[in-house]
Amino acid sequence: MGLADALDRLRRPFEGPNTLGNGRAFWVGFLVVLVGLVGYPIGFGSYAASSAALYLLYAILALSLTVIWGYTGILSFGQVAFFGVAGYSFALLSMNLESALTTMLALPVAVGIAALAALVLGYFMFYGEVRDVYVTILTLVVALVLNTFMAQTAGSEWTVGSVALGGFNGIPAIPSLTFGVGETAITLDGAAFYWFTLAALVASYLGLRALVNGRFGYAMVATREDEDRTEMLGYDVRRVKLLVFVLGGALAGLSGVLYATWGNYISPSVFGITFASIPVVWVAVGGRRSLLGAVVATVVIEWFRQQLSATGSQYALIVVGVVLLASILFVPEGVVPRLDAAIRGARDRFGASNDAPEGTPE
Amino acid sequence: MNALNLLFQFADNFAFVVLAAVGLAVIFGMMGVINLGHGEFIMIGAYGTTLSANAGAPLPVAMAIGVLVTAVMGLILERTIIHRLYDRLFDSMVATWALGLILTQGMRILFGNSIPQVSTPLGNIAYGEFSYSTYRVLLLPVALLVLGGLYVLFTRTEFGIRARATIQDPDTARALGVDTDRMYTATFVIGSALAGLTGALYAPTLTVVPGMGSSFLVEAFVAVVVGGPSVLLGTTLSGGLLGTIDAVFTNLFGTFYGQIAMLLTAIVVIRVLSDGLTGLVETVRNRVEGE
Amino acid sequence: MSGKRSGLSRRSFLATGGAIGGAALAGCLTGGGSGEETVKLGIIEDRSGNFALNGTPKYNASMLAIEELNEEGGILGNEIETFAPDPQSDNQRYQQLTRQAINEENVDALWAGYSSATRETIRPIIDQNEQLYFYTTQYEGGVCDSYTFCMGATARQQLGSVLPYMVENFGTDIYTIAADYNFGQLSADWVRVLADENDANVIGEEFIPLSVTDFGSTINNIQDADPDFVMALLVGANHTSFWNQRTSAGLDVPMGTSTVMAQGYQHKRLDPPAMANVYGGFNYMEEIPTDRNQEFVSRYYEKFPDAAYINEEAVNNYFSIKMYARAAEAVGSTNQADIIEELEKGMDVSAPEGDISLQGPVHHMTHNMRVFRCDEDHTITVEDEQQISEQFLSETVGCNLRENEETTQYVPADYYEEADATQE
Amino acid sequence: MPPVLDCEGVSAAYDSTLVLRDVDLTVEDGEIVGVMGKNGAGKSTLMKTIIGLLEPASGVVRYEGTDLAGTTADERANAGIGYIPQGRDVFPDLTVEENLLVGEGVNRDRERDLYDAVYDYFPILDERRTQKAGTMSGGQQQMLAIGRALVGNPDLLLLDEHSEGVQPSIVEEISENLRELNAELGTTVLFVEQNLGAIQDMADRCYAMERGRIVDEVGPEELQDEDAIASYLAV
Repeated sequence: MGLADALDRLRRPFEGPNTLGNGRAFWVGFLVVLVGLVGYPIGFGSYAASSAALYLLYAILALSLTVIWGYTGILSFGQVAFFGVAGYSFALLSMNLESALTTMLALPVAVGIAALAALVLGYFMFYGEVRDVYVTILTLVVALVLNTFMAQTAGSEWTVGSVALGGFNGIPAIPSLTFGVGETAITLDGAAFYWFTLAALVASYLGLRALVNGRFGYAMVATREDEDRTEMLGYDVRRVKLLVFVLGGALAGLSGVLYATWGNYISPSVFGITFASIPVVWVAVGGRRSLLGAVVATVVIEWFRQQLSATGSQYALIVVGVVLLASILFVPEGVVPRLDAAIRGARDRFGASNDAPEGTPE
Repeated sequence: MNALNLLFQFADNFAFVVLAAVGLAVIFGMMGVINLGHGEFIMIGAYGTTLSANAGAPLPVAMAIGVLVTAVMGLILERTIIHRLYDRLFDSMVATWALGLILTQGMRILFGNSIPQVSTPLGNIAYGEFSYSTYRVLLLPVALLVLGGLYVLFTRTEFGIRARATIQDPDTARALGVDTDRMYTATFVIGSALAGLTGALYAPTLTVVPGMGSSFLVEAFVAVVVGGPSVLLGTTLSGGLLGTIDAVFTNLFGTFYGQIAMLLTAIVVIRVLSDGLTGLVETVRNRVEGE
Repeated sequence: MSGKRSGLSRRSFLATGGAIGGAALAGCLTGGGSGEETVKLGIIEDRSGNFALNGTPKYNASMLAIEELNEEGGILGNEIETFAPDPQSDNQRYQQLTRQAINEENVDALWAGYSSATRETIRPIIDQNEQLYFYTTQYEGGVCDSYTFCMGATARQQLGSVLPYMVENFGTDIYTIAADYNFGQLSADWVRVLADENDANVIGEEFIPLSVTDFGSTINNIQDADPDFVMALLVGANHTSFWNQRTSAGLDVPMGTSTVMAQGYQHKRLDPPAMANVYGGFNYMEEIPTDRNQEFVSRYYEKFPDAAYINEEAVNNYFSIKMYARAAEAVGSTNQADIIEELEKGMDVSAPEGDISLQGPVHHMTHNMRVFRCDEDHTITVEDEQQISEQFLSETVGCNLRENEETTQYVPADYYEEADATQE
Repeated sequence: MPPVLDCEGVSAAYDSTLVLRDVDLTVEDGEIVGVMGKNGAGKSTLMKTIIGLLEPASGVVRYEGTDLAGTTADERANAGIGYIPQGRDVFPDLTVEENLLVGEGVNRDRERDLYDAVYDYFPILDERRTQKAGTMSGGQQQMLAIGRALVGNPDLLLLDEHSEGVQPSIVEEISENLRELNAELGTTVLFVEQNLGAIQDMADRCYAMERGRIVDEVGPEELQDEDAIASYLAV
């Protein structure tokens, strides 16, 4: 039992009322799925791994929105702004200083730039008393400004160092992530990139679980539920919102860097209204108050969209629209929380005596 | 720079901003629903107009049909989908986004990638070596007429007053005998009809294709944000401000700078005036009245 | 409806029969094994989203070419299979689908993409996988890539046919309006280079963001500059609004173009006289009056009775698929390196536009370029016709893919003073 | 003739918390009946249940003998019930005049509007016709809320704590006006209140409410005995 106790202690920081999936059964399932995901490239090859890597890196973007929107109640329609800023920053840094060492450095620097952008915008909004839905529209407008601006940088005067911004065409041939120097350098592509992305996603997921179930997490949820009351309880609501916004910006930035290296390419369309809407869709469908929901919904929706597109059917986009509408109308709390409730319900009915202690939150 | 050029370009831009935004502003300002399918509603209005004109209807009749079609579509969508989402702002955004997707692709499947376009009526106004499309210039008085009409509707008619009461406090309004469901439906239909009108008015001068809605979206959102909560005053003021900025910057530095200047204005206005231009006007008015 | 359907199934039955016969024959000739080889072509063209208008004819023409080949017994006796998804005008999806086509579907050759942005998005994947790739849109030019064959006319070819004609007929003062992105910028560079070569001047230039739909100020600017003609290098649905607006504003300067009509068939979609006095330099328009073309046009509409137009790109897909088939037959396999080597020898092609030829060392076509005029009633007439070869890579840059492996795109600014906007 | 209002075994809940339990209550034509109780006793919930903003979990509400089950708040208002919500629930961005106009939805079958009477009772509303309601004082807003429910000449007036946040002199004035109105027009009034003075000034008789139940009925004589009723109101 010593091992089980140790494991129980290990999972404690990641559990609490703010996340789904508490209890031993969940973590056993989590480990099984994780092992399956780690083994996926071995079973299905490097092409399958590289397609799956795209969905996993998108899931990080979805997590960034979940923590801002679902847990703190601020709908940022412009998460893609930080995603794109980091992607462009990474491209400019790594291409200007092309060596293995620099892509190692460019990753954290680009994420830092995204976080900084979030800090500036967040300060601007939350300390400027921009409220509610106006935050949503303002973040969208910021993304659209970047879209308009970057799309016009086709001329040769728009060159940063040796790299042309490329306007509407974007920047091609962005180097892949490389770790190490010289002979020993490892370039992350195919399965290796997949594993790196998976590790980043799992780390983000667990980190956010610990965050939202900790003291700061309660402040976030309290802010979402009632700003005035939270303020009266002695929290600096503006600071809470700003910190969460910066964290979200950094995560979106991480996702953006991974995106730029996945396809070795970035273009202004990442700032466009279509791409800006997609994270909102993932999170709304998955269940905006569930980290797991965001991840699952992102992977499933993107896989589904890709499959539909590969059929070449003209009804593909209509099917996507109808599925989204249906999920909003019939599963308003999100698909994953609904499933969670269904599983609990079934367990209560059939197997309550077996593992009742595990189902209940502490 | 020619002063008449600038004047006409301002008229053109003002009309575009106002007409792009007004349907969105009514639905957002009165009901708190952000209609991400707004551009597609405009597209439906343009399709209704162009298809009717191609079938032989005179242009004004075709435009009326375009408005009607969009209004009816708004009615159906409100009764089936939107009315379930009134207290769920964010879900309504996802739902309207999905509707936009369906409408765009649906029109593509039904009518192909393009339909034969109608030409712009009314010729041009020539002055010196310059000339300007009469139709485009006339959109300014039309935009003003629309704003005036809405002003009368929402402040001078029983319907408008009840609708505003419903927005401010739906429970109390209901307890005073207002059928609030009908108010919401009617407001949504009016917003849809306005989007349809925009589509109808621009059908002879823009390219009518399934994806055309996106070209209105940026201006519409920017105008709503800059305008602030009061629908009519806000839309008028932001039309004026953004129209001027666009005309001046486009003339001085080119189209790209016109667009960027507009977007930056939006950001600055939001930062400085959290309630948009309406908020500014209210503050000034209160200060004047206070003295 | 039912009659048509049975006709189709009979045809596909015949095609299958032919394929089996051909396969048996191929098996005899090459001696076992290879008869079971399949031929799979990737056709990734937009049928929804922003570029559906341009992509749909490309898809249709590809299907027509493949159906015709299959009726004649396929390639190397094998019926041609296709992987034909809809990338929905989304470049990120193009990347995914290109990877899928190469790594999972194992296509033998790939046709993909309308815009230059799309091509540049997927070219790294193409090059990494050494995938034989045909890009068929008319484009800015300069791509010198060992795995990419650019089948469309380049800006220099298109503008090289229409610009001298305009100078000769209307005068030497040119005003350029161009889409503000890579293609438009480079095309405007070419206008400057060609103006210089033809002793003309560019007296004004304006780049218009792709999102712009309102051309009031642009029209005023043109009137202010008072040029002899305008070069209109506009792109996309939003820019199509320009034509109605210039007509209703009464701007009647003649206009030359390399982009409109042949791609987006504006003369069919807009009410006359929106496109009156527009002159385009293209390798193809559906209206080319030759018997060969008219016969092709009727085959196309027989298969796609509801289709809107056959654009320039569609025809490029059509002839290049046929060209690929001939190269594969000549090599005797679908080995991509061998086929590339075969194509690099050059090839004469009988295309709907006329007899043209592949310039092997640069992977581009010598096109039969025509100047088309659109009149008040939107009737298209051919004003001028000449063979124009790809010159920038072959003569100015000195690209030779037969000898050197390369994956570069060259730009005119590095070779012509006139093209370098930063010099002004 | 049936009573104007008749509640029988009415229970109501927010989410799943029962707030009203088995309430029986009758109001005869022309009466002014009070319901007194402390904060949180369920008084406002009772009003909302009667007007139809809240569906009862069980029980029957009858208006002039008809069961109201299944009718919405606006239909009840149209049928002649005028509701005055708690606090300053006027429409703040509408002018005084516009607020009154919304009140025309009450009692659709009336023979005449009562604008004259309203302006007569509350002259301040006449003076401030074009002023935005949100900019007026608490007492004025309360008058407006009452006037708004009155213009349609309702048969039954539901009044939810008109004394709250209003200075005593104005409460008195309002109470007086309502009595006068009741005498002149015969309007039946049901009001809930925790202000002793207001109850004594207005009510013909009164119910006492505690934790969602009616615990007592107080007749006209007992109403004058401050100590007797204060026990129901003590905090």
